[in-house]
Amino acid sequence: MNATAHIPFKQANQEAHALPAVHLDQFDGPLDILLHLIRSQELDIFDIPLAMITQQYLDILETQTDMDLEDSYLETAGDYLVMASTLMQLKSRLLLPRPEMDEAGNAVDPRSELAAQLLAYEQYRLLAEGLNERPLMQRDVFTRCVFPEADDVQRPLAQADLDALLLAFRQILKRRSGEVRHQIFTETISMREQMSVVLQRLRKGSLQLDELLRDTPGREALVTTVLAILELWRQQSIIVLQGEHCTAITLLNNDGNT
Amino acid sequence: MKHQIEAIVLASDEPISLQKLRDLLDHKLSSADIRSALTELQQHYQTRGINFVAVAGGWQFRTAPAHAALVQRLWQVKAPRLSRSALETLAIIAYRQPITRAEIEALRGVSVSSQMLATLQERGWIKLLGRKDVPGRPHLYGTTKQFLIDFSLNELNDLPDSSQLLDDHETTNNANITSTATMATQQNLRSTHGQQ
Amino acid sequence: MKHQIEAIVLASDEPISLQKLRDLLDHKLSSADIRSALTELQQHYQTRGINFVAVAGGWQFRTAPAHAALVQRLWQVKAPRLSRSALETLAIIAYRQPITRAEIEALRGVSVSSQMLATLQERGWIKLLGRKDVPGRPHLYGTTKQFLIDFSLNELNDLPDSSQLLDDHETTNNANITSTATMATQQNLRSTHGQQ
Repeated sequence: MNATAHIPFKQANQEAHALPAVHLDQFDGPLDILLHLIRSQELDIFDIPLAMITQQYLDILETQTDMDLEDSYLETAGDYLVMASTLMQLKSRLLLPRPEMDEAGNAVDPRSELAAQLLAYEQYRLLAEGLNERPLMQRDVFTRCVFPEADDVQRPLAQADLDALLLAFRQILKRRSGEVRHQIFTETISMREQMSVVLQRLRKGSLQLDELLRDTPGREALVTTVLAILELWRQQSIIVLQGEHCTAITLLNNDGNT
Repeated sequence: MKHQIEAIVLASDEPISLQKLRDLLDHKLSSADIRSALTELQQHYQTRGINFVAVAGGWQFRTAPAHAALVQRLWQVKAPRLSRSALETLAIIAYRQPITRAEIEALRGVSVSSQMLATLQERGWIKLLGRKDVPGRPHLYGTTKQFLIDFSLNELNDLPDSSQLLDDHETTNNANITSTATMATQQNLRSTHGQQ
Repeated sequence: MKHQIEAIVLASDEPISLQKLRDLLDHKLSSADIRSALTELQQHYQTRGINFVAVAGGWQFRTAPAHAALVQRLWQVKAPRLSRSALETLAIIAYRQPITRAEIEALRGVSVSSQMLATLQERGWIKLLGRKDVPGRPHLYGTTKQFLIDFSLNELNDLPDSSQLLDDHETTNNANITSTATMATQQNLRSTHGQQ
């Protein structure tokens, strides 16, 4: 579908460029879209045709509304709308009969701030690409990862680093649940809700922690559930028992009967 | 090809065998070709500060014995760090013990070499806890008292909560609840523990 | 001496600085001697499968980038992909540190999720430098030594010079403000770094 087919050109002297259809998730934010529009039509960034750009920008946003919206879009939808209103505000300021003046009495182009913002953004985008092209550890380059022994050198004892240990474990968890993680993030699971779920399930009798966590999908839900259990425990609504080190943990309702 | 071998051998976390090299490199290479490249490398590095040596069924870069004292001095100033793969293995054992090697491998998503487990065992951080009652009766691994001492832990429950995955600034609004809860947990754990 | 340096650099976990090398080697050696040995080594390894490179203010052996695919096959891992937004955020932090989240958002024109900052922190590339003395006392972010190591940078000043690029475009009336601000930033960068 061609997103730009029906753009009403308010400025007759603007030459119409056929823009290829784009999808919102190709972009990294409103500035990214504006830059795309400006650069792909070879427009002057210091003399942005606001009416045209605003319309094209809104068209891109509109094409998304019918579609199954991406999570990433929902998260940042506000940012896109803020830009839309900024564009419209600039457009209206341009229509004022008297130009705005700065303290020195020079005419101010309301668009200059936007132009500066776009340029700065474009700069960082380039720098980010430059960063990505550098030899990256574990992707392009690797170092040794065992102690290089020599016959006469006594093997040194490695140093213990608890933070490193935790980080390593987190990375494993992340690697394993990386796929689920993304979906879960859109619906925030409230700890309150999870607390009542836990209580509900304990009403039928005691449960082991593993049982309770086994069918909890995704990292976020898992963490929320664990937090919910801790909170219930703190409130003394439940009892937590562990027989021995590293054995199963049992949870009970603390309703006074148990 | 010599350069490819250099890269593989440097990056590998264990001595790398001729067979492994063949698998990784172009299959059309004959063992004889690879072997002669290895010999050339061995000779090239013989006179340098790092040597290319055959050990335990594979090839490895090592510091030249002549500089042993120097290397020793470096390590006195700063003890070497555990490799990433060793850390991951140790972390899984610490958090998920008792655990079999196959289970560790499933979690890590890569194979765990016997040498790695041996290194951790030698370091005194892990030990065999027995065998798991499943077909094949595989060994079960766990951490040792030395592990607790070296990592300044009183007991295993002092291991940092892996649910701290929720990063500190992610939960500003939950922060209070969380920290109180965590404190409560630690107290409870201790008291539960004391009763044993 | 070249060979002694090779041995030390291979044995060290981290890139090893000229100063450390001097401490370990014979004290009578001048920095100039060591420096010229380092240059020789760099040249020697330039054309081999392992390179001798300057990163994060020190020296390290690394596999040559040309063999990346091969080493990935050895590790059975796919190359980690960095999202564009993560890279942009990282670039902004690298160039503008110390910087708050709100300032990053202003530059990117889009909100920066806590998850993204947490991911960058977990990879060890960014860290909290403190809090900004403005209402709300927001966190200030900056890059780490690990960032330099992982992106093969010797120091932050090795990043392509952005101030020049920016000044070229920036309108004349802003020029003064911008350049002062940039200078301040770069000074901050230096001092931040010295503290590491």
